[in-house]
Amino acid sequence: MIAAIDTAGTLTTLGAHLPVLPILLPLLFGAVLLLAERRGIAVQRAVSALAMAVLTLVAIALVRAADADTISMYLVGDWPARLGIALVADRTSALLVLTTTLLAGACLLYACAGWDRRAIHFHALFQLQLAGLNGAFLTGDLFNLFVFFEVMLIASYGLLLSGGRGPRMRAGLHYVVLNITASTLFLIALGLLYGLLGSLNMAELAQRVGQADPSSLALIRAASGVLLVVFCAKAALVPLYLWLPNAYSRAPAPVAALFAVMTKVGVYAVLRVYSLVFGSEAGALAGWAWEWLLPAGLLTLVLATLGALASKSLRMLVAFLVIASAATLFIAISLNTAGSIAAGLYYLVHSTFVAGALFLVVDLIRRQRGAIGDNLDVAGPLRHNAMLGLLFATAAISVSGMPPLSGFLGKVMLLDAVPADAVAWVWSVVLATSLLTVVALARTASQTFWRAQPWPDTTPVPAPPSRAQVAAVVLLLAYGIGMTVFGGPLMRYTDAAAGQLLAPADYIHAAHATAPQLREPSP
Amino acid sequence: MELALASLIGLLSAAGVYLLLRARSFDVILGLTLLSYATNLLIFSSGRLVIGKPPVLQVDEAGKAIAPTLAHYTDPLPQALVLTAIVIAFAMTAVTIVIAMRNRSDNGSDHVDAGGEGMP
Amino acid sequence: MNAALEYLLAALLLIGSGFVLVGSLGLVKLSDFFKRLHGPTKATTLGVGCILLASIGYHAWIGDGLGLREILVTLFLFITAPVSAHLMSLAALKIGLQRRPPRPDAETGGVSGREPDEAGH
Amino acid sequence: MLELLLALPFVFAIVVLLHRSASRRTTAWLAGAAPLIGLGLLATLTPAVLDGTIPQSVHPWIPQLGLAFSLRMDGLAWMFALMVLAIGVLVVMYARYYLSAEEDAPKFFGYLLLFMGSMLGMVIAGNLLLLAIFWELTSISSFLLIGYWSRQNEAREGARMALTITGAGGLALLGGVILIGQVVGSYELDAVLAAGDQLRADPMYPAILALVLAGIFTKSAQFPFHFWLPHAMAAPTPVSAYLHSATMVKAGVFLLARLHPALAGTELFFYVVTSIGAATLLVGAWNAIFQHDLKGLLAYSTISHLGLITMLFGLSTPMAVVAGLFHILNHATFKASLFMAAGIIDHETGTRDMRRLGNLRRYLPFTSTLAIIAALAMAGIPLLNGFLSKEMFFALALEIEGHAGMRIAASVVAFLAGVFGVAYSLRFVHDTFFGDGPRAVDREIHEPPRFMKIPVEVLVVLCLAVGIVPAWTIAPVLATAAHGVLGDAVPEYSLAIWHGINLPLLMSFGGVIGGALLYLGLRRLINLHAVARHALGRHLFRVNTRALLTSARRFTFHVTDGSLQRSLWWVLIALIAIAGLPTLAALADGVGASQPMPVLGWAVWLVAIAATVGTVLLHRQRLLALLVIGAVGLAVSLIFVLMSAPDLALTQLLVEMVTIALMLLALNYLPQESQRTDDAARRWRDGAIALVVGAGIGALAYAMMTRPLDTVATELLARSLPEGYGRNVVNVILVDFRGFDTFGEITVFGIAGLVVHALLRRARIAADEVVPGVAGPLPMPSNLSHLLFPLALAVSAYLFLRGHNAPGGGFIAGLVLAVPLLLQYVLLGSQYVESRLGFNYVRCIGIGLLIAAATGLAPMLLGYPFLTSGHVEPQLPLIGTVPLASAIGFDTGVYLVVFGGAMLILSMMGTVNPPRPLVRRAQPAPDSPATTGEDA
Amino acid sequence: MRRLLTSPPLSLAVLLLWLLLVADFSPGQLAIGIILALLLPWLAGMLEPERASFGRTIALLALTRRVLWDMLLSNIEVARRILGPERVLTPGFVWIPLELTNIHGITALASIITLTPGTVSAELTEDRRFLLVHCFNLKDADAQVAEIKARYESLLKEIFP
Amino acid sequence: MTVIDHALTASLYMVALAMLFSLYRLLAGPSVPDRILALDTLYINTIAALILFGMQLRSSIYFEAALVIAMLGFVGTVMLSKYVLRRDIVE
Ligand code: NA
Ligand code: NA
Repeated sequence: MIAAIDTAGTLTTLGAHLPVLPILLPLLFGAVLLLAERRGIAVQRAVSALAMAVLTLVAIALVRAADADTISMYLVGDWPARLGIALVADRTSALLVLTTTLLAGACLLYACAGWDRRAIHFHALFQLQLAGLNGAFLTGDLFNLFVFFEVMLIASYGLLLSGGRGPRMRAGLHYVVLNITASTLFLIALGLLYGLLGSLNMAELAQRVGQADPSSLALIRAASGVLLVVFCAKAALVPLYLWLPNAYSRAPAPVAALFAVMTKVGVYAVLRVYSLVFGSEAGALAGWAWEWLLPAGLLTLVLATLGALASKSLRMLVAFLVIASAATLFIAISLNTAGSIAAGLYYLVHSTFVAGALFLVVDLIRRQRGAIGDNLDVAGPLRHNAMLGLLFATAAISVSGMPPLSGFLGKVMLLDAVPADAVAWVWSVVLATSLLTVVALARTASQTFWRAQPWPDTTPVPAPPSRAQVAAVVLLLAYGIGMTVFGGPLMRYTDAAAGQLLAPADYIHAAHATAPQLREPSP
Repeated sequence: MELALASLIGLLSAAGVYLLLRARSFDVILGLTLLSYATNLLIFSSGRLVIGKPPVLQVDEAGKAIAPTLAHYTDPLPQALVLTAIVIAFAMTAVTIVIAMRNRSDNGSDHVDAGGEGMP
Repeated sequence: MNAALEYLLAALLLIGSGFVLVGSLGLVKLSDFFKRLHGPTKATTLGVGCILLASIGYHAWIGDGLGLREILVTLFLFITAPVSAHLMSLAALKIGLQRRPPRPDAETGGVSGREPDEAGH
Repeated sequence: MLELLLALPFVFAIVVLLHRSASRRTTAWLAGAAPLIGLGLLATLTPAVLDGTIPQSVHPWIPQLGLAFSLRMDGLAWMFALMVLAIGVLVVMYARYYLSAEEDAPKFFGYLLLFMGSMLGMVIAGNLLLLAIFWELTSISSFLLIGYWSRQNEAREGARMALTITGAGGLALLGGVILIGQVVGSYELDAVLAAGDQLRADPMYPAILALVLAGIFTKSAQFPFHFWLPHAMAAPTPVSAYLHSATMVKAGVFLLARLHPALAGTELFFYVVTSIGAATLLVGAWNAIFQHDLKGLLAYSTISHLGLITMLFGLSTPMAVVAGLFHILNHATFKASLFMAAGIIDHETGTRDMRRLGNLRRYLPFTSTLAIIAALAMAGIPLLNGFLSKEMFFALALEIEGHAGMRIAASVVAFLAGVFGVAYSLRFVHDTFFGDGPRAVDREIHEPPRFMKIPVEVLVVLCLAVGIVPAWTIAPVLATAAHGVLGDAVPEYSLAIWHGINLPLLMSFGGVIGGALLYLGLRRLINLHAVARHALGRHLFRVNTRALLTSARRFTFHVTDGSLQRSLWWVLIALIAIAGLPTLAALADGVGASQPMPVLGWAVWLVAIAATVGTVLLHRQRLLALLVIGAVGLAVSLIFVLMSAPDLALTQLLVEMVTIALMLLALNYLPQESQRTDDAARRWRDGAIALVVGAGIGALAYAMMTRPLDTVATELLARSLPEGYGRNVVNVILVDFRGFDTFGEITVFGIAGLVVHALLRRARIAADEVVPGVAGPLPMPSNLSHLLFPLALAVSAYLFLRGHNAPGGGFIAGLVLAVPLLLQYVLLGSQYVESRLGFNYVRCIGIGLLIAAATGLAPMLLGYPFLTSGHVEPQLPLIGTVPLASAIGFDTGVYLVVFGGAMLILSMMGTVNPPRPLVRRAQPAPDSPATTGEDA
Repeated sequence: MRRLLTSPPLSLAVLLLWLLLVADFSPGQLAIGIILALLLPWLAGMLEPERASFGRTIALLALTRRVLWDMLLSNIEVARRILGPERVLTPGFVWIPLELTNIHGITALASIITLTPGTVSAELTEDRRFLLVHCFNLKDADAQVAEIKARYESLLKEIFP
Repeated sequence: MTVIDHALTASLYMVALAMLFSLYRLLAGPSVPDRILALDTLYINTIAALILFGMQLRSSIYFEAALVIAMLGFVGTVMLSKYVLRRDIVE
């Protein structure tokens, strides 16, 4: 049966399918890339580039649609949300999809400078990883979230380890075992929650938590506590952050840069689940998680900053900065006010771009330092000092929250949003760690750029950074600058996103009100 | 029945955790396997324990469909979840095993921290 | 007829389970590997065969119709059991649980078998 | 206009930095053009400002935050802008000759312009947040400038020190600014300056004051944060002249003036600011006497003068504000010229050490004259500008009202500072220009190029002009600035040189005498040149920084020691911490009763329990552990069977087989036994935590299972057949209700195949131990399995096609296809199988994913959501009606991916290449470059 | 035809298997069964190391009957011995010299030996001239060898010449 | 309860006992082939248990599981034995 479809019809159709496309497109392109592997790297790059371009358009469209203040539910398989799997594109998920896509574009560009030749299946794995990430952001079903976590993780194992050896393999083993352990706990929590509440759809769960029998509350709390541990482990919150520095610092640069968004998935999951399922509609369990998260976030921030100070290598430094940014996010969301969540979302996007940029620029530096690589304890030569210095300085200023870049705005938004009763602690920690970050970065810059020595005659000169590599860094930094210049509109968006998150009733209503096209909502 | 299954889940978890905390990659893999058994049983048990009522719709002797309710069939959803979980756990096990092989080959030991020079 | 069938089925069941039990009992009772090998690979196989026959009859008896599918289970067991037994005895010989007797044509200098006393576990 | 003015330095900075190949002359001209044009623009604005109107421009930026790009040129801003631009021109001119040919001039001028722009932005910012932004930018750009000679340790350290201290202050200031914004409801300066009473009355006022003052004091090098400034002298001299005398260090006192209407006027403000200023004044002046480095002396002198200005603002009276502003201008002129002179001396003699200098009036008569005049201004000698503001300062100290103690203390401090000021000025003049000739200077000393002297000349002329005819020179500037701070509250004041003989004059006079005596006395008594003073501030800074780094390292490496066990341990601890209490509470809430279990169940239970314990006990003998864990897997499948889950049982069984295959394949490359590396205590500890976690999970499971349940299952069961077209509800869930999960799941499976492929394709791994013997197929078993193979394929097809209505489905069928094929690999060898049956498993995965996706995409073309299922019953000839659910297409994808993934994994693991014989290592050394080299 | 029907017995087996499995003799299932019966042996044939050649297939029936009967009888024997005292057992190995050369015949013989109680075929020499058999209760080695050769190998030689 | 039900129950007891016997050998060893044999037997015991269980429930829904074990249960045995023989199970 062939249906006649006119152009306009197709377009509206595509619009209706918007929430599924960020998952579907990378999956399809990933499969196509697998089949295209025999045709050489040029074809793969072309397909990848096409995939990224299409995905970027889709992500932009998704954000624009979400900005119309509707929570779009997409009923996969045309089943009502409680029976099947619903995808949910609200402001927050759309923003994260766009962030991921933009970051990924730059990472891909960087990888196309050569790493993609060395790592078997790179392009396919990269697309599949995007599918996993976008799926995790868009799904409205807790078990489906687990599945997309796994898609994302297993693809990340491939990206991390393909083409690697030695210490990277050990780091990979740790990363994998830790994540599997976390996933196991995830499943335990899911089993318990289903067994207690009888659903996996988040909106349905939210409603059922609110109506739960008082004698079940302790059990539900235990189950969701297990879940919280899982998400915090992914987000590298204290004391679950120990795995991250080694894994991230060992990853190939474009992959590490993409990983900048992986901790954010954990943060997002906490934000989504604990603002919706255990949000204001949750009755006796409303908001119980936040009291754990604020001190943990503060402590993580301190420890991560100390780690940054302690780092002996550039990549380790950046890895700790990633933890610090996730910790800052936790602080923001656990304050659980509209302002702080809005600030958190802004900071999330900022820190994703800047961490990505840092991983890439640090890789460029490492390659231009000859045998010393990214060792921070010794001074060595450095080629292309001026350009790399400029890139590093921009990223460092942004990541440390120095003005005028996005990090500063994010920090101000956060500080401004801290409720009066938490000001003393949060401000002291945030400001003090900012200073320590500045100290760490100044030390790094001084060691790397200012103490650079002449290139030794005995060693061959490394190839200069390719245009694609530099362009990737510039692109990510430009996103940050864009976030600074257009901070107003962006913050209007994150404000509205925070409003959506704090009103779970709307979400629940959307889940109920979205009826299947073909089927009856209930038999 | 519930007590037996719960005790088994508990024992499997404990054994899995204990092996997970050993320092050798193969022990860790065994631990993960045991943990995944525990997990699968736990998810499975969230549909409650019912003997002899598999969720495959049947007709009775008269050829009439048996009413599709929980009185005649067990909850199918946890089973579907466990299936997915088994498959994913298998995929993860495969990857872990291969990484363990590579780790041993690259770093000269199957200690999970082999080749570690601490933190760079 | 029905009663007779029922008793027949019951007998088949008990014989089958008896063989299964005896096969496993051999595992516990007998003292070395090659002796133990005999029990499960045959007694158990046959026992399962009997049970399957009982099952076919039983399902026919209770009105599910004559499902001959269970024959397939027996068939597969008969195909696979020798493979298992053969490989297990190869493994046992390999690690020296028993020594092979000398090959009858060993003195003729024909193609010799594997060394009987390869170090094992 | 304001935007243009602000943009100029930044634009020119970019131009300069981008044209690195331009000649030094061009670069300097470009750099000078920015402040010159800026001065022109400023001139066009001047009439309006002098009239008392405030040119403003506001661009919205982040309205939610109250951050606007608003610029505002009141009198104070105008005065500072004038200073920044005018001295900027002179510094650029000076630097053009100061920098040697091999220095990177574009970088220098670029950074200088960045600084100039930041400074300009700070002074004309009309929004406090914007001001804070530019404030920090001055810190960043000064970091770059101080570290300009980055090869020198002192430069790097000085830069870091300055950044750390002023950065810390900047953060504090940011905090203060946000608090101000929260109190006032706006960051706009107009609003903030008008809300002084509200601010002072607010309970947050002390916190605001503390934070803002922390910013001010660090930036303006107030005691005890002053120590960074002398170390910033590692910067090139033009930088010192610009930043560390005229502009950046004035940012602090600028802010003091800027926020004067909003924050000043309380006791707290008075005491804190006055005393810090006083302390700084004394400490700076006293220390200046003992410096041997010209720039060091000037730096401490600067600290002292900044203290003086701070103290004036602390006094808070309108007159004190006027005096403060006046001294800012005066100090800028004489100190900049002194720095430039010091730079010339350094340039010509190669040293700035006063112990090696002397008698330079012979060699550099003109420069000497200029420097001596400027030094006298610094000492506060009449007819020079320094005298005027110092005189005002003395008068104000003597006139403090209402605080008798403060009045006396302030007056004493002022007098002492006067004495010290004269003493160090004398030392500067005497040790440099008089006495014995320069020692150990190995070059011919001559006057610098003409254009290098011009800036000094201009500044010294200014000192004289202001000192002699203030009313004709400085008066309008000062009046404008004062109006900018005080508005209509500007007091009556006189800038005359002569006010008759009064106490301030006597104090000045006494100060000169006292200073001279002090200098001579010190020379006579203790030989100034022999005094070696340790910089306590730097020492403390170093010690603290080092301690911070060491402890950070010790702590970090102790905690994150790269141990997997520790990471896992913490996960468990977190788990117990967060779920422990609720679990106990749940148990306390009561649990339900258990159902009875059939005998088979108990047998299976026993098998599972015993085999689990056996696995733990045997885990170090790996093959045995593998065998025993196989029984656990079998028992788990049996449990699924017993508990009404045939699909699960099948899946578990098949996965079990493949898992055993995987583990056996891997075990070939791993040690056969686990060496024991942990001690008994550790095992007990781990055992204990394992038991706690296990007990907890078991308890939760039990509590959950014995609770009533209300699920969506009834609806799933009811809608499975009519809408999902399948009787096997589990399969309908897998391919229809929750087909999206399955899609993700097969993606995971396919990716696992790809990851294994990627990890093993080029890897060369040595087997743990090679067992002797002949390779080759085992004839008898392979023959039987060959008989089995087509039958197994048929069963696979059966399970696949029937899966929607009976146990089975794509996943199970895929594995039933893979396991017999695996058996062929085992019995026939991989080479044989792959040469005969050339599957490309990677393609198989790709095609499977595409088929699954395509099935889901088809309904989208009709306008339905992804994966919406359909159902047709076509009539086929001979065969009749064939019921076809679209789910079968999806399941085909599943089938292919599972088969491809499983086979890819197994075949890759089965065909690992051994290491090349030549590079074979018996014991791979973990630290040899060959193994640790982490891929280029 | 030869290319279409690589192995008629196997094809027949697949068809039978299919029909038994689906328990449905409708034309549709028959069609699927025939397709599979043609396709699967062909697929499997690609892996076949040595092609089977059949002689007097009618002997198969006799052999099957004999084997089934032997199994039943001697299973009882083994069960009795397992239940009885162990010390009366005299286990041992014997080498059986093979006259069969067709690997399929050897396989069948080895399988039968294993399936019939009291004996397990333990090893086949690489030259396929001897089969090592473990006997549960070996009294007279030569008699045992002779019995095996007479009861099974002779018939197998007819089936797999 | 009819005769056959009693027989079924008795059979289930016997098979359960058989499973425990196999379990004993699996845990006690002593040699690796012994344990392989025990696991193999356990698989075959399982088939019996499945069929009996299906009879008890008057359901043929467990047939597929029994079929798959009968067809592929020996694969584990083959691989484990091959491992003992050659270490490299896929050559
Ligand atoms: Na498993
Ligand atoms: Na191999």
